[in-house]
Amino acid sequence: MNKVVNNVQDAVDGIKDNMTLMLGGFGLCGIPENSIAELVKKGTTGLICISNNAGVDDFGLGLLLQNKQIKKMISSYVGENDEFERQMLSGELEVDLIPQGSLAERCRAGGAGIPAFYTPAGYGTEVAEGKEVRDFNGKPHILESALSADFAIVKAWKGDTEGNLVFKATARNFNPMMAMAGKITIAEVEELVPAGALDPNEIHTPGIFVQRIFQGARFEKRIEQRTTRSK
Amino acid sequence: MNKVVNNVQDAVDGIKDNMTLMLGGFGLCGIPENSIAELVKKGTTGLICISNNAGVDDFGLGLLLQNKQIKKMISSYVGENDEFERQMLSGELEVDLIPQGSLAERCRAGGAGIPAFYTPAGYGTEVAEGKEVRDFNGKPHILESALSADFAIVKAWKGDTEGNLVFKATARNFNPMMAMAGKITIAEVEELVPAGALDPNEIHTPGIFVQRIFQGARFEKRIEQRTTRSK
Amino acid sequence: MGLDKTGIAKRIAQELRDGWYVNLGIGIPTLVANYIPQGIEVEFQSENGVLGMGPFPFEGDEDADLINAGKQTITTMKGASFFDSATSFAMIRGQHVQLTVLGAMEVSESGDIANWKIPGKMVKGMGGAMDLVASADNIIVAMMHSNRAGVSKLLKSCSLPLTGVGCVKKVVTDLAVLEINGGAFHLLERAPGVSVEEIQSKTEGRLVVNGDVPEMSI
Amino acid sequence: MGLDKTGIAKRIAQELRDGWYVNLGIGIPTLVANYIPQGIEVEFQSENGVLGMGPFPFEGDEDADLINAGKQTITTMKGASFFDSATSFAMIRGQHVQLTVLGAMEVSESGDIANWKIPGKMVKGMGGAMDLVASADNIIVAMMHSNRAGVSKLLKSCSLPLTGVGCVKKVVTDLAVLEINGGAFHLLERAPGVSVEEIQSKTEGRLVVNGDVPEMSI
Repeated sequence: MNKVVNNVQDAVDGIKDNMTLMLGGFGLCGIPENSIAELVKKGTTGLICISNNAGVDDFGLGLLLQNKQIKKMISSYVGENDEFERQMLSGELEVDLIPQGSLAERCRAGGAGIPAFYTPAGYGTEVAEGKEVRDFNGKPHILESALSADFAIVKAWKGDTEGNLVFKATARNFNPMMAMAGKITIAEVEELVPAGALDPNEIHTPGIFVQRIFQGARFEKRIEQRTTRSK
Repeated sequence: MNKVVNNVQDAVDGIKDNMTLMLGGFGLCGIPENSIAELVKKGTTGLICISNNAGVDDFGLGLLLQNKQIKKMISSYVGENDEFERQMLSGELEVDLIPQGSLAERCRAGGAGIPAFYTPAGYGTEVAEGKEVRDFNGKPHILESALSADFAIVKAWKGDTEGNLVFKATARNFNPMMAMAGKITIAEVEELVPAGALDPNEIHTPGIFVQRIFQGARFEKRIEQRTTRSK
Repeated sequence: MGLDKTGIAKRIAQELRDGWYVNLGIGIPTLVANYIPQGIEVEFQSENGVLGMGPFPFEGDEDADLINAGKQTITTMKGASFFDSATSFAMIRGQHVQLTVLGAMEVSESGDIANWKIPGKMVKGMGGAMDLVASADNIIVAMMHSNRAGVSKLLKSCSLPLTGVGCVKKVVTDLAVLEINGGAFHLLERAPGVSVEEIQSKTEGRLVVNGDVPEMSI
Repeated sequence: MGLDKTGIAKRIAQELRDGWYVNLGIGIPTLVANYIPQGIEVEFQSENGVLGMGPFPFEGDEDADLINAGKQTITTMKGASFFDSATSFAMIRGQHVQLTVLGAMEVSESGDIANWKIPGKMVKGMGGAMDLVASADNIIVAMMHSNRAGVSKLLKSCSLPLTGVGCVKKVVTDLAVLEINGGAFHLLERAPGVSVEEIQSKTEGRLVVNGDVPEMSI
């Protein structure tokens, strides 16, 4: 089952204004940078983006923010993204802030046909407002619902023509769950290999979750906090 | 963090009468056969066993059944195990039959701190009796709760001294979720390797979920249905 | 008269579409894999944790660690993947599998299915069947039209404990292809040489026959 | 007077026990990894998906694909593993991590914590903090006793939006080690040269002082 598309243009074909997207990555690590760049070029607007962060001011989802292409962010962390914080505080941007673990689990739930689950995270906080609270084992939990998206866009290290994916190190992060939760899932990979080249035992995301795959033309893989020690 | 125990006796130390155990495997594939054999020898009784199947009459959990060491089975399939079916129909054995996907998800939930979740599986059947029903997206779902166990016993292909595990082919099945859900998790492996010998990117079960690990003395790995074609 | 198991499998194989992921149950459904129509590509999922199942291994190549949900030794195709049971049922519950084919003891005119238990007599367990039928959009039941005692298995309502409610969309038996909707079995096709009257007489549930019913072409 | 950030980290490091898996938040908590007591082994989990974090890489060895939750480039130790975010929070929510150390803007005498938002002014987001504090049995907050304006951060009740309710068990500040229970901060240790009176004056919440309060030994 060949899932290969020719290029990033074909990969993001069908992404329209006001759609909901999931985008893998944590900070700038493991983000689908080629697809994001193409969306910037394409100018699609009114997007609802589900992504742990929103990149930095001049890279990753930050580019879509600068361009006002995003109507709403569903994220866990704003962090050092000044434009994100500015648009949120000024009310230009709708923002749903979600605990990171709940965000990951809600994406997995969306892909796994689990419409809702209970978690202790966020009980007694703003996050719990309007949500059902129930005690289990004497501890209060809140009901969280599944998330899904019109398109999920993930980034992998290697992928084969059938859509099987392998991630590298901590660039895995949200990518596998989001791959599960997209109605259409696009995977951009650093290296595209023939079916059979990946060990079936070592595949992180089985191809069933991926509808389109392509090898990214170029990966900058920018580092957010370069911390080192001297030899 | 060295998790290595000397032998199967040390591995199952502390498993007492009337405890709840989770045992990995699907059919006879990927079952912790060394630990099961040791429990037979040890004669521990009144066990509540959570396992997809109960082995066959003369192998795997079937041995514990023959020996009347099991008080209750929590499983999804009885299949061709005559002794299991006989004890169940005669009422000698308590049995909780659970849809296979719900069993897997309930074990994962137990390990993941999710006390309960909604699933469509089993709605309108015996499985739903006494369980909360709720509609999501116009479809009825039932509320299923997490499972956990005093001990989880899993079987892996390779493991390192830190408890990191790699499974082989379909011998993976329930093992990763059960490893997550044991208060104490015992891993028996075909090959025990030093920390650092496994690629961190290819580990299926991180060592944090494993408290004891040992290399099994012998693996029979019996085949239940030997199906072949001729050359 | 009517089809044998192979015939049922062949007819069901005609329902396959290019690019589908398919889960085949134990028994007749397993045989479907042998009759994939030319020119289309499908991939088989087995709920014990493999995608891209291939044929049985050559003698001597069996691997105890590589089985299907029927516990049979199998092989894999290029591009296969292995995963744990939770991920496997995430695929199923999350509707990533396009077609499920499974056997049944009884099917009702409202699409209920029973296939895991005869109270007091036999308990196989539901295995993954309850997850499959509750989740899949597209479920085909493969079974004989009547049981060994000659009693219809297409009923007004199931007498055995249910596996799922209102979930079966299509039934392929030795006698007919039927679609379930609006609380009735709609007769789509007859097995070669089988009359509408025979199907009618062996169907306890409400049967709707609309105009001429074509013979299957297998 | 009082400890610097390094001193706070050193004191918290004394709380580590052999065999623990530990999650360290951004800021002061990160420094704790530099002061693991001799003779014990702990393993660091970072919620973005790594277990067995090592020190920062040597210059030139940075890998953009290998970072911690603070987005800093890191290395791994032998026996490390990588996993996805859902699995990472399964570890946290499932209480497989024995100790969580994190910073805070405010802590209340009942163990509430606030560290992610100042309405109208600043929103960092909660990241993984809400999951961590709601799940961990053993949470230590590392922070300065007062904020830059000199206002106590150990309060009767938090004024900022909460991160978690009744979850903090221990606080280590530049001035003191305090345990929270029964709706009060119990003074366990004083920083070298810091008096009980000073701590009392800088603690807005209820402070319980029982007998002689020893100085920390760092």
